[in-house]
Amino acid sequence: MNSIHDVGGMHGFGAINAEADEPPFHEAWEGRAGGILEVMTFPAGFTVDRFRYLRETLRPDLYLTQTYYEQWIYIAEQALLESGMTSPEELARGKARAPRREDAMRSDAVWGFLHDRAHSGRDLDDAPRFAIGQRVRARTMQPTGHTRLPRYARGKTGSIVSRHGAHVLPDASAHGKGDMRQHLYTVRFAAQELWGERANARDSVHLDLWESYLEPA
Amino acid sequence: MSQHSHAHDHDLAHHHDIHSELPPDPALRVKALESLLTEKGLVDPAAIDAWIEVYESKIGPRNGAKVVAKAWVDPAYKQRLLSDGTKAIGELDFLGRQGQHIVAVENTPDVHNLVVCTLCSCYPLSVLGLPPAWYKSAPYRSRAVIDPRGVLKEFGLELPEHVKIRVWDSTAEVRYLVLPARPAGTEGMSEERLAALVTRDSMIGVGKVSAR
Amino acid sequence: MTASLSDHPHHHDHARDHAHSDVPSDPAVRTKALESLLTEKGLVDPAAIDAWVDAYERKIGPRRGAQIVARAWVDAAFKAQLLQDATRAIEPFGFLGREAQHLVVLENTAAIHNLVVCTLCSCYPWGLLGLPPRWYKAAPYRARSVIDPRGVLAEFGLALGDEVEVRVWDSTAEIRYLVLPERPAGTDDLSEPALAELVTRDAMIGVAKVEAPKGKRA
Amino acid sequence: MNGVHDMGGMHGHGPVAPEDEKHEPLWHAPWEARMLGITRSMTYPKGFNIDRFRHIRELMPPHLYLARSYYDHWYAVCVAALLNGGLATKEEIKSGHAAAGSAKRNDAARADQVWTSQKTQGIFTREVATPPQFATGQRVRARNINPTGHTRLPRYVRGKVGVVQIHHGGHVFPDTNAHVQGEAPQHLYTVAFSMRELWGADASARDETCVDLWESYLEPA
Repeated sequence: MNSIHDVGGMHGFGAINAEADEPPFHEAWEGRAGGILEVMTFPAGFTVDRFRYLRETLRPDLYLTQTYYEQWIYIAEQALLESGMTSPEELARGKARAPRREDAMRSDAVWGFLHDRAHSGRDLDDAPRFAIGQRVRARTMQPTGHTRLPRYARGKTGSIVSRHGAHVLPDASAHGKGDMRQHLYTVRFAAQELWGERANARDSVHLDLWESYLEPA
Repeated sequence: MSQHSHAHDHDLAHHHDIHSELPPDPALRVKALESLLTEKGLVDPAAIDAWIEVYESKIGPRNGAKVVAKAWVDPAYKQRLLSDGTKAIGELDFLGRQGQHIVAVENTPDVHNLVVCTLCSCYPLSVLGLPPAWYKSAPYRSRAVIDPRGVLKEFGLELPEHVKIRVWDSTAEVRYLVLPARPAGTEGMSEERLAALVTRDSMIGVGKVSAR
Repeated sequence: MTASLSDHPHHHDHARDHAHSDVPSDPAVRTKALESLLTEKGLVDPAAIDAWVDAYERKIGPRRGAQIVARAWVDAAFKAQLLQDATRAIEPFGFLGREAQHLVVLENTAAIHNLVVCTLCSCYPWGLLGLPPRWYKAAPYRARSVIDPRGVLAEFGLALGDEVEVRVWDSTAEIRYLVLPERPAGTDDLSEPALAELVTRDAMIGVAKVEAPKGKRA
Repeated sequence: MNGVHDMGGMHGHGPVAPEDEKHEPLWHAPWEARMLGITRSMTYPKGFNIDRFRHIRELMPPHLYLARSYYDHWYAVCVAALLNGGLATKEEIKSGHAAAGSAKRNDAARADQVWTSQKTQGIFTREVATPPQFATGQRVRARNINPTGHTRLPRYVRGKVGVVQIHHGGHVFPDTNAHVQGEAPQHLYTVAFSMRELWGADASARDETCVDLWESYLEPA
């Protein structure tokens, strides 16, 4: 989805304004929001990819103005509404109607959850299509759903610098397609390939890209 | 192609720090701006009124409709229009600000033209008047070049597969006027009656002209 | 799996702003309403939220990453393993887990400077550095670090010579990157814990270098 | 400048939802009409031009660019132009009144000049000494450039190959004019890009997008 979240290479956002000694949460509600989105019970089949996709559907001006954790609250609301786990009325009033569940994550399970080793790597029999050092091009494609191929790299040529085995494909996993998996590569693009000859001749940008994002150059 | 970034950053600063100190309601801000400019002699309210008058009663889509109707009834004019839009539109004295360099693009059974300005709101004002709000909005500007058929569907216009869509992104000062297809069943009509059929939307490319 | 979850890619890309109108605008109120609703429905346990907040306020933070950097500085064998397979090398530390499953360590040298970003959202090695700072998640950094890394570093007060190669790493998948900064000169006599003290979060993202202790600086 | 204004090819901005032509008012509020009149007739700083107007608009804070309505953009540009050019101060903009004792000019555009301005302004064709580098029918590539200043080369065509359709002769060059560095006219071409070239194999095989591009934006393909 070519939405406002894909900001790589844009100008006009002004200074970075890094804050020294910044606390993890600037206000108490931010911690609560973070905690909710981490330990709440999500709809069946909900994935981190769906989480990221829902954030991308935020109205563009809100995406640029709302704080990070406020957007997490939007994501939780969307996840609950679209799955029917919560009705708009319940959300608006903050009062529950449906029966109460008893399977929420307990506090004593949180530390284990934060160190659990379940991850996106998957087994895949077919051999990787590309080899280390091979020249590849990021495909020119414009999915309207979730993708992790930023616009600034599409159509650009780079070289494979490492392979990570197979991983869940976000473009499918964000849309209920479960566990489709593909080989994942890190691809190095020269800065001049991405931004033209005025870019520094030495510099490069590396992206982690799934096999279906790539074609032989 | 050098550009001084300092001038560029300088402008940036002026935008940033003023907006947070002004009322959100544009009506209040514009009223204050007009009174300030008037007091400083930087604007003459009568000139503001005159410009509003230009677009309310002197310049509008009827200009473009007359060009289209003339092209429908006068093949020689149509040829001149398609080969040099500026000169042909100049014959009717419809050139003007934001309409000094015009290219007319003809809709045919095989080609449908659609005009947009993805970067801002460029539009042939001298022949169509002020652009509609949707033409200047992000949804239209963003999707017209990547999903023209989807955009046309929102205007109730579905084109057969075999028709080629040509989108014109007005990135310079060249302005584009779509010459829509003349609807069947209008053979006997006068140029004036034909002009009355021509809609503004059909001259942008988001609609067709119907005989009724 | 309800239908809406499987709305395949060519869904219409209508921006979802309908939900904005009927929820409170102040984020603190909105968060409180959501927490109370989820608690009533048994979808969240407030005590679990407390535990999560506590974990990231007091236990999981950049000191973890600093330990790994200091170990790599003093133990060449560990450093070699770290650069070859960071995930396996870091396993014994007990830091792996949430947002730290597939790790790659990027060594800064006199010739190569690494910089980590996530242009698409906010991917960051939580397990090693805790939660990302605001600027890391905001548009200015995300937009410019891939197109003007040297300009970004200058804003952090770091000027690199033209002979240095800058490598930017855009975290577009679940691979999480940690920069191994250069060990500052004049720290040969420091213990591993003392070295770890010098290592800043910013240096492990790549927007700063590690400074020698005040007394030792040339 | 790769700003939020350069939105060709984006998703996520919602439906077009056009107002019916027969019912859409010329202005949706009286202040919109006044703002148009102000923008057309106010006195700008020396050297100001339409390219600079567009660039200052691009420099609006991105969230304001996306959230505010069209004529409210014009308000932001006029205010920035007045402040940049030293024609007004922030306090004056906020109060809506000239500072006590400040001079009043008498050279504002008059109502009787409006129609002449409408008929004669906005001509951008210029003589260019060098012959055109490209010919209609020639394959060209839009260069991969990312200037931080004003440009009319949208990001979605950079690096793409198209065919020259029309040569318009010399036109004022916005990338310099917007920064008050002269008109530096260049040959202007309309280049047609197939949708497949722009968006990939899933795009229509038949449709195309034509973009007006200055000579320095192009290189032979």
